[in-house]
Amino acid sequence: LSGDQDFQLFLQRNLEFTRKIRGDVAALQRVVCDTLQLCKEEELVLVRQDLNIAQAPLEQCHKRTFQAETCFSQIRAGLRIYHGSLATIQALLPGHTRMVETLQLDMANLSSNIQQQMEDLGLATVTYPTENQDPLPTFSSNFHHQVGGFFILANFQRFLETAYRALRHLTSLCPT
Amino acid sequence: GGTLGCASVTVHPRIVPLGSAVTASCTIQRELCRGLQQEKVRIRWMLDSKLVAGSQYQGPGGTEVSNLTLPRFNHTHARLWCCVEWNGTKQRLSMAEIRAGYPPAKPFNLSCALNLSDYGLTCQWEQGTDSHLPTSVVLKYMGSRGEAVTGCTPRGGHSHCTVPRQLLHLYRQMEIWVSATNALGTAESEHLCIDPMDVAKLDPPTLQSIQSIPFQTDCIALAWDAARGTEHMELQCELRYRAPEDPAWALVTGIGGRAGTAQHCGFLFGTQYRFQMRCRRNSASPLAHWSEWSPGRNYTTHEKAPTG
Amino acid sequence: GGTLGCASVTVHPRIVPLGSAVTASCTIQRELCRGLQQEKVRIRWMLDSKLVAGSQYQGPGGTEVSNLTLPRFNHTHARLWCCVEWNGTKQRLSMAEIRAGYPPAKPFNLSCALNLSDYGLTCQWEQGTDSHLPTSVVLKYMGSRGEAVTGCTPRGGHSHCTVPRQLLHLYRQMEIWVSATNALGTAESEHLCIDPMDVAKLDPPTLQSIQSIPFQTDCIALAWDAARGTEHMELQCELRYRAPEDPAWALVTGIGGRAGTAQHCGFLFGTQYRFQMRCRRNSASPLAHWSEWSPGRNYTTHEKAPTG
Repeated sequence: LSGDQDFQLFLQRNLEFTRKIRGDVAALQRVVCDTLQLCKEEELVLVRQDLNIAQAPLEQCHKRTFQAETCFSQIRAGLRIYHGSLATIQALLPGHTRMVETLQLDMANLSSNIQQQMEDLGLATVTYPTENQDPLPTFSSNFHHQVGGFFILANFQRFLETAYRALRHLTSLCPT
Repeated sequence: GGTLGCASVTVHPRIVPLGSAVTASCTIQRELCRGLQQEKVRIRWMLDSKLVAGSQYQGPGGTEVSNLTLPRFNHTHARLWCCVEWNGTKQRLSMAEIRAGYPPAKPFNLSCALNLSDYGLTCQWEQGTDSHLPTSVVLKYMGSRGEAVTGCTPRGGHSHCTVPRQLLHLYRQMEIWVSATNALGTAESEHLCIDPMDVAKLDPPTLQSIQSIPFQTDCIALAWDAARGTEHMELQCELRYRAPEDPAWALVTGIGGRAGTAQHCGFLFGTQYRFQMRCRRNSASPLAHWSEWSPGRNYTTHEKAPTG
Repeated sequence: GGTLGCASVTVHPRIVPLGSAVTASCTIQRELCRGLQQEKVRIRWMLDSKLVAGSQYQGPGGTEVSNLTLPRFNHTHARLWCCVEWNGTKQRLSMAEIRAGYPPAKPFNLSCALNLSDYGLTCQWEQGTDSHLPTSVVLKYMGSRGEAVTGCTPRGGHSHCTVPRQLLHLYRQMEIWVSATNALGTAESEHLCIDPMDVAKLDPPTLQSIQSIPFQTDCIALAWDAARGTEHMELQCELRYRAPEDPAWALVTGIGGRAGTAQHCGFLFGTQYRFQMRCRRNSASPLAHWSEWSPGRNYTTHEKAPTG
């Protein structure tokens, strides 16, 4: 699976792409810190319990018995969840709409790059409808909305770190 | 206010004149704060990132309340955080934004000009001191039934905008002014009373030809064309001329009518002069705008013939 | 074409390859031409303002018809007038426009670069010889379902345009080409197969510091920063340096990774060198663009200590 030249090129490219997306998410986190003064998770532990913030499962990419197909599927499913959640951020940061839209474009591209690679590898894939119908979370106050946005980015950053380690793990499975 | 859940902050008022007092209160409903039940609730206030002291007491129904007074609030925009001490950290449980500033300053120096290519009326003004608050500025005029109508809204903080032709009533006096509104009040500029045509901004005329009038006079005759789109107007024009060594321009006023020709005397012989002309619509209004000066045109008067 | 009333001109074909034949026919329905009823109808042809001879005969239903053949039409754009002699004048009764030119030339030298500030993919190409005909030029790429999608349309005859980020698919091969179409045909450039990231155009790096490495070595250590927006990329950089009297630059290749520091030896002592650096994204693609050279930076190596 992973000795194949194309797969190697796929991995190299999309490792860089994931680094780019992580950089863009970090930039958004700096904006949230600068403009909303929400910077440290440890100061929001209690208020977080009042909110139900989407957190995409990625345990298939953790497991010792690592399975590319299920891990890839979970990465794609997670990208979709966070793609939808970013609309919450867009409403919070009206001055940074283009930044969020570019991030969403990158996420959609990464997801379909993974889908195409899975198809090339003959793995089963899911094709999501282009429009995301998942209902947006509602918040009881503007403050909760801001804290919700903060945690969506924090969770997404952790998600990306795990996905990145999974892709890197795949490169290490084979001689480059 | 903040959330109705575990903690809620109320601030009164939310938008205040700069330097005035602000009072706030934070109510913690312990039973709704997961993870806080056993703890002794110590409420802390933070204004942006600075700790400020409040006074805490037990409120009704087992709630903990802290009141805070900021005697002279001098931030234009700040966040007031209600926090509690928990596991050695300050947990931010609720927040309220406070803005401070001034009522809008009275816009001044309102002036308008009608653009003859699209007959849009562009007005500009000075905004005055910044109120530090979101302020909506609108150019208004008195509608035919005496009600205030919005002419145009300047884009992104500009202090000019253009009333489109469709909203204008040509050849009729209209009352126009600028209105600025924010949370602390409204201010209006002087009301201008103008007929849009009175403030028409003409393109400059074009000097077509300049000749010395023959038989040894010190006079010249010049022909000029008024700008396109002004054919139906009575114009009032001015000529200025100057020899290179002249300190200032000489001005000839009252060149009027549609004739497009004028004569003037008193020129030195064999001297190169530079001529420029400008026009405006002939109207009683002191607000009428002169066109720019036309592109300059040089002409050397003929030599004086040797006498005797 | 032409009016169906008194006279009508048909031309076939309306747009022809330059130098090929054109045939036209003009039909006059006398009863529909007021003022022409009694007259003997003499049809005259004019190509723009030149008289050309046709062959006239009586057509069906009392019509008069004249046919005309232009064996080698070499105007790129001309008007063919059908006239009749009347009262000593040539009356122009109908007209048809004819255009001539060539099928579009095959666009060539297609090259693209991705701008890292807005991630727009700007492609440019050479148009080739003018076809003299209205030609629509479009940059196309292969969509995910294998259909040709329009990426962008150059403005006003330019031979470059930018595919916006929204239409691009990063980190995946895309097939992109230029298509030119006019009435006489279509021509396509070579198809480029690129991952937009492979043609990213980076801003130059910045040389931060250059120092001689102490204890009498002929080596220097330099620190550089890659351009903003490239933090996530593997870079490949090159250094060039030169002493004022050196005829050419010396080149140090293969400076890689993210380190931002490099060492190089073989420098003369106490000599002023000028240093510049450039980088590109580390990719297999031969199309990858180097950044411009960084602004130059001078540095004088330390003197060699007197020995013994």
